[in-house]
Amino acid sequence: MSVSNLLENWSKFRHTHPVGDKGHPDWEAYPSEIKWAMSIDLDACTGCNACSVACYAENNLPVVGKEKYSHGQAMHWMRIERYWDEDKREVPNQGAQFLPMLCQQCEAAPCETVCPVGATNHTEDGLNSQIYNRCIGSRYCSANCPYKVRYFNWYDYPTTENVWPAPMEQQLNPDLTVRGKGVMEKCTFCKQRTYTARNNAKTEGRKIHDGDVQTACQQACPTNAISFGNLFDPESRVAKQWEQQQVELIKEEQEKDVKPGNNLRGYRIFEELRPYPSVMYLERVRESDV
Amino acid sequence: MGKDIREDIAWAHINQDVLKSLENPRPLFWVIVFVALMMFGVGVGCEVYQYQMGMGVAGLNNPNVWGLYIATFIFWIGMSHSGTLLSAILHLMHADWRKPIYRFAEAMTTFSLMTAGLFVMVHLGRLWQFYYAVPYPNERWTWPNFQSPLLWDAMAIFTYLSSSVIFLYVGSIPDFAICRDNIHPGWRKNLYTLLALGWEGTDRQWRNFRVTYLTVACFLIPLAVSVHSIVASDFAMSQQPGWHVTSFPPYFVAGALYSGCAAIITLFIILRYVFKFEEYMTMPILKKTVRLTFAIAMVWTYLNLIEFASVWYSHDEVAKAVLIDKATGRFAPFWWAMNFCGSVVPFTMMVKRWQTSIPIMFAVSLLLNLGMWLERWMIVTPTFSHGYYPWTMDTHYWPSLVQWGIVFGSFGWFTLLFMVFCKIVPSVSMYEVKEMVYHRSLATKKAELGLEGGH
Amino acid sequence: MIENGFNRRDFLKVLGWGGTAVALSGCGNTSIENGKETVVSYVEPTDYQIPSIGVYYNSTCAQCDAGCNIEGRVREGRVLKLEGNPASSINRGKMCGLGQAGVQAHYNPDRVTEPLLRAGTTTENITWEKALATINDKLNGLKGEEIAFLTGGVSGHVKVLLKNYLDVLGSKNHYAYEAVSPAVVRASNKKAYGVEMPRLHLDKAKVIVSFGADFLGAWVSPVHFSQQYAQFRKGNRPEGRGVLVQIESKMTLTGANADRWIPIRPGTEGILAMGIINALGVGVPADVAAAARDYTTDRVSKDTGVSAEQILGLTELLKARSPSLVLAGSAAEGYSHGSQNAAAIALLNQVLGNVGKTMDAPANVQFAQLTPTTGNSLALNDLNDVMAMGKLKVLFSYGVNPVYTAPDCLKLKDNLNKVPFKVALAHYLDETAMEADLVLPLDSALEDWGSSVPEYMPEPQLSIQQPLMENLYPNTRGVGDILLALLKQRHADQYKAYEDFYSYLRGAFVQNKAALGGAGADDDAFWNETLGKAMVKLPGTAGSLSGKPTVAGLSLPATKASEGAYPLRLIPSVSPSQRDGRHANLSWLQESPDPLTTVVWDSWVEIHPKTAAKLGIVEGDIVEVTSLSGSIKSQAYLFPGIHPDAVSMPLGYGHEAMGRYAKGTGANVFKILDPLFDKETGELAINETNVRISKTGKRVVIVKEEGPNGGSQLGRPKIAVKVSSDKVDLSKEV
Amino acid sequence: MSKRHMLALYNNFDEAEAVVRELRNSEIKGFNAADDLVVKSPIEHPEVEEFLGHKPVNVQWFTLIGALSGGLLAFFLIAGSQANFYSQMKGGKPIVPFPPDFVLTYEMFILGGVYITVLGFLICAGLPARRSPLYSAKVSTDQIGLLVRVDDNSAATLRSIFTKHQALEIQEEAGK
Repeated sequence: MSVSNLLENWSKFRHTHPVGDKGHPDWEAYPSEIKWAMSIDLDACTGCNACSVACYAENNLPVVGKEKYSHGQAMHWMRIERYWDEDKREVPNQGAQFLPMLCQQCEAAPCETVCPVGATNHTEDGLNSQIYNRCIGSRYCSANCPYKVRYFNWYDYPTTENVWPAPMEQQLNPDLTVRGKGVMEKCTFCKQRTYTARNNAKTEGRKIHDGDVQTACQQACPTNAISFGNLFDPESRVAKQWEQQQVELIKEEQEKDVKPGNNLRGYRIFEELRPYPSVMYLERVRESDV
Repeated sequence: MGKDIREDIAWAHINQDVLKSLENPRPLFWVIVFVALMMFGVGVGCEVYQYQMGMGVAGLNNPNVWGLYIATFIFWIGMSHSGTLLSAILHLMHADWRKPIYRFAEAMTTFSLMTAGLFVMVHLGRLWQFYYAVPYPNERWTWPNFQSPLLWDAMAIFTYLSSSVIFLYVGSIPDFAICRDNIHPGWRKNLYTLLALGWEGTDRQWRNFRVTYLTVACFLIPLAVSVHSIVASDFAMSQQPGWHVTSFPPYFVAGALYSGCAAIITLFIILRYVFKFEEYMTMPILKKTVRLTFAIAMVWTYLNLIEFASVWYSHDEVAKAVLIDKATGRFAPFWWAMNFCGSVVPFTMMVKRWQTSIPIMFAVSLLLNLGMWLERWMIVTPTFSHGYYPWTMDTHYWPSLVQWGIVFGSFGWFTLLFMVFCKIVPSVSMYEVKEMVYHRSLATKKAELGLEGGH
Repeated sequence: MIENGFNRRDFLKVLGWGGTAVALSGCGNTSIENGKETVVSYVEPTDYQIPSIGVYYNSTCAQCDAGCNIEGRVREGRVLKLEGNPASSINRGKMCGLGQAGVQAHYNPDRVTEPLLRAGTTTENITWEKALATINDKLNGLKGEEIAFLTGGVSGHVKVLLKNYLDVLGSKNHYAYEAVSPAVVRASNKKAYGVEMPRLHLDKAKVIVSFGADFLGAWVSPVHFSQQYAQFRKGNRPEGRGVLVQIESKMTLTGANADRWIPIRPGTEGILAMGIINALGVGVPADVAAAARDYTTDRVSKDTGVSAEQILGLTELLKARSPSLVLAGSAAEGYSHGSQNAAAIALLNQVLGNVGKTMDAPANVQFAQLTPTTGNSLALNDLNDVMAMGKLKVLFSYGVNPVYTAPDCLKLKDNLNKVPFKVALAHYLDETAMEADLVLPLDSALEDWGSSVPEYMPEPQLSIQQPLMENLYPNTRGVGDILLALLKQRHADQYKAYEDFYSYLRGAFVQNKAALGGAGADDDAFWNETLGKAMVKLPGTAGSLSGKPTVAGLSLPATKASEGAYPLRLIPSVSPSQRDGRHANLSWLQESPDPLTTVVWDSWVEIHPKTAAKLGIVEGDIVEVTSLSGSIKSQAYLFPGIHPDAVSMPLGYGHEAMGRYAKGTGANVFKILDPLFDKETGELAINETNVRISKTGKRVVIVKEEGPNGGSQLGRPKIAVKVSSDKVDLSKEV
Repeated sequence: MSKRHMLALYNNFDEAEAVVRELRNSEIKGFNAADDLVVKSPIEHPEVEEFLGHKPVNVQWFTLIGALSGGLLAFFLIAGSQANFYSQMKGGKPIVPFPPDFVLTYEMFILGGVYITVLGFLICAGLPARRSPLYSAKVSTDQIGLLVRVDDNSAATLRSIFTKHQALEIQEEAGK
């Protein structure tokens, strides 16, 4: 404890996040010029699972095996959901719908407030962080996550048979940890990559450019369905997409959705619950003329 | 129909009767202790296994991150409330019939809180780091997250537990003095001497005692209400369908009082039988307790219906779906059983003849408790199995034997604590029974005088 | 605690100090003091081995025949992750799940690490000297026709060495076998367009009509096609958002992404193609029109089960939106009249005038000896016949697993045992290696040198595969090295200049540096630059597509009535991750849910809910799938995306060997395929087998990603949202 | 003048009351009913206070102080630690949020109140205490004890008063 620290932080009594996606009013004074965000084009997504496997490779995700999978204990941070049309059509003649679901890095995250030990917090670059060392495994965050994208280490996977049998452990990415039993984990927007990119930019004395950092899923995606970048950077693809789709970060209902007849397809899942998710989806398009 | 406590009972006789319960355990006592130890052993075994292997062995999974542990935790917390009800609220209301039974009810409060505390621990994925949740200045320069209802919970339970222990202890000091004065020399006498703190029943001691007891009782009432409201906040503060209900706090509090009263009836009957307390735990007291329980049952039923109604008439389709799922889905038998046990079974308490029927009330109280346990389970699990997100719903989930084992073990732990308590602390408050008898005889005398005087 | 599982100290051992701080920050016990191994710091780090900094090396993916160019992230001498090479014209920096799992093939715990010699029932580890000497002994005195090489598709310098070795042995027996290959389409393309693999321009088409070509999943070069597909779907390209129509009996990943998925009675794809030609009316050459005249919409509708309305609608669409692209894929070709189906579909494509617009010819590549020898399933039949006659004395196998992929009816295993000496060049002890007398352990694709020319490439290129790290095991060798060693046994003088395959490869590149774009460059500089890119452009001349629409030889059989005893058609499906089963031991792929059924770690039987209702089958029932040739059991999955007359099972499961993740996982569909072949090419007609389904009475809970709602969103708004194209303006999208 | 302690036991409150009233009204040298008389009883009996005259109870002040300091401590501890630990930023929430802090303040208010009240009780009631030499176990059973401290000279007077009211037993002990 220090008094100066206390007074300084007390003066930041009001939240610094979330802020409008148009940038903070006093941009210069704002501690972070970064708000990581994503957009996923469901029309381009083919459901091929490349992103999910890339995530396993990048983030040291354990392969739990059939039995644990059957108990619902899979650890895929990025899961591909496959939905069918629900209008009782006899054959699914418009194909299936795929939805890559990952942590939505909410700006007003339901998980953050409930953690008893503060193991999940908001970072200055707008991520929903998870401090593995701090986690005591109460699983309240997961209980309160409407998307159920938090994954708990039900077992000690590093010592579990056939998860990383030698020499498979050599594949593990040393840029991030291997989580032990009893901690919660989830998508980090490839924290290790964004962190490196920020450091590099800082070293070079410049701002982050669009394309400096790619998440593993984005990098793998064969159809470029995923774009990722800094929402505060008006030049970034992600910011342009959000702008074009008139999706604003700090809104539980977008203005365009109130007006009938908009011809835009950007939306966020469970926006109405007011978590301000950082992932925008673009609706899957189906040809009307067939 | 049994008789009420005789007003002319000799005070010395009270001492004798109650002190008898502290000594010379009957074989039945040892049988119960042994069974309780075995049960507790099962629980400990399961916990050790779970600690070693990870929470996965409990059968928990991604949507169902909380299981029986949290449900049973709420159950035990709830059970604790009746002790406060009897000793604090009825104390303030000068309901003297509480006096012979409040001591064990308070003990029940304390022990069920201790049991509930265990479940918090059992539930943690990293039990060995539980102290991260304790707010104390430390070398890590970190604090727990004060915004988390779980932390409020921990704080509330700590406050409640320590206050209850203090309340129980302070209230027992005069009785410890009685024990000290009557028990044969030996370690027990030394123990009671220590516990009695040199109590001699002087006017100064009594004077301060009265004020203290009253003050702590006053604190305990809002505390008890806040504890279960906070437990309700664990759910109501979250966003999950079926939990995000405004009426949850009163609903939880009513449920808590309800299950506690039912547990009091159960223990009342058991203690009455085991320690032959027929003279003190009389039928009129049972009758009053039963009536109180019935009233609370109706409050609970009302709040239960309110909960359904507010979900049903809200525009929250998901919450509605969860409710429908409760009534028709995989957990429907349990949900209906809960409603049956919680709202239908108590109607047996309306029959006057049954109000004092030991076997019937024993069965009913057990059913009520079962219903209350099911209620907690039905609050926790269906919401997880049927949350907001359709993709991750899980209707195959069933708690593993490890979970059941620990829940089972908790009853052993509770019984064990209670058995030890019965042999150390007089389970009937002797001095207050004396007070009760005294005041009643005074009242009778006054009434007689009044009658004689004639107006 | 489980012994010998993951050992943190092992993890640290290769790290050096640089990585420890990062690696130790995890949870649990982190003591490194209790080990006795030495942690060596990088006082003088090797070039490009900077502690804690990842370095990228380019190479080529060997997970499938698409040959994507990759870059491997290497840290502290370990390859950690594979990523696409952005400079590649094939995959442009992208990568599929199968390719990503290449690291798991490399670090696989079940790799063969020592040469193994089988004598009777015993197996012993031997040295390489002894292994090579044994081969030499066995080959001595044999005639060329007594020796055979069984491989998958090969290209590049391994192909050259292989050919040289066979030449030396005087053998012409190179059997290039692929259990799952577009061989029929190749043949029909050759006929229709003059080339086996025309270049496709999905991104230029306004409409794609695909008859079972799973170009997004497992067909030819899925990552490349996915990139094109992404362009094709862009609303802001001049052609507007493209429309994909997929016609097949079992929904593939591509079908799941179609605007219209049209289930068709199995085997009638050609009839539908002819029906569309007939319905087109105008612009169809007279002879074609005459041949198509019989295929009236009503008849076609009756035969194919596709409604007349749909046929006409599709015809209108094709008329209105040009250019289009019509593709024939494995679903259409896997019949005994598969070639006819493919021909009819190619005819439709030609009639629509797409040739030259959305389809053109590949360049003619200069170095023909490097171009791929593509595999097919006919090769195995031929080999099987030869083996059955007992003519073979020595058989080498490399990159294939015929004991697993051959249908039981071929009795391949029995015939294989008639070969006295079988050498398997293997990564795993798979089913074939288990039968071999000598097993030679191969380097993983990330340890080995090699070069390859992909069968399908937008621009002619020669890709280089280079080691991304040192050998994990000292006694594995690259296939090139083995061939070189074998050649040296015979012609030591000719190959003495090449110490190993690396020097051979380098020599080969440097010698031709002028042709490979390095004219005048210093040898080392050229070689280093080439290695840096891991690919070079091959000189080639523009090719052209020949042939005009012709109906010569086209005869589509009438549809067969379903047979009583075996009423259902079995369609083995090629899943994007399992393919023909060669990657079954990669746990990421086993745990990666099938995109459509979301099943993991097992195979399944897809049954249309209607059919299932008729048979009284519910999800999770263990059913027995019986064909004339055998039966297997698996769990039933009720799947709306399949024709009611068909059932489908994924290939690649049901290994009896190969490693911990593969063994015993699911059932092997190859086993029960009937010996039915395409009439023209002799390829195994993979979709031709008829089966019956019977319940076994057992029921399991299917292990799958999909929840109990079966992919329903329960009417929740805004989860996975679909919008009709007239409700949305795509032209302004970023 | 040396003092001595005397303990008289009575069967019921009425008799004890009569003795106390007589003692308070009588003028006995070296004996002040307000200071030298202690009533020991097996139960808490409000009338004892009436016939003993008013004696103040101060526990409530402890309660007040305890509760207030508990609440204040809680609020400032929580708010202070939150403000000091900036990294606990919660999206959409202030760094120091009042509603949750209120809940904890409330709990600590009660905790402080209860703890300090009990502390006050021990202090005010003089517990833990050595037992006085004149104590009869019968007090904790059913008899009322009157413990007096009196000059040796007046002991006889007192004894006679005790006996007059049918004391069951009288114990004496030489004073200090």
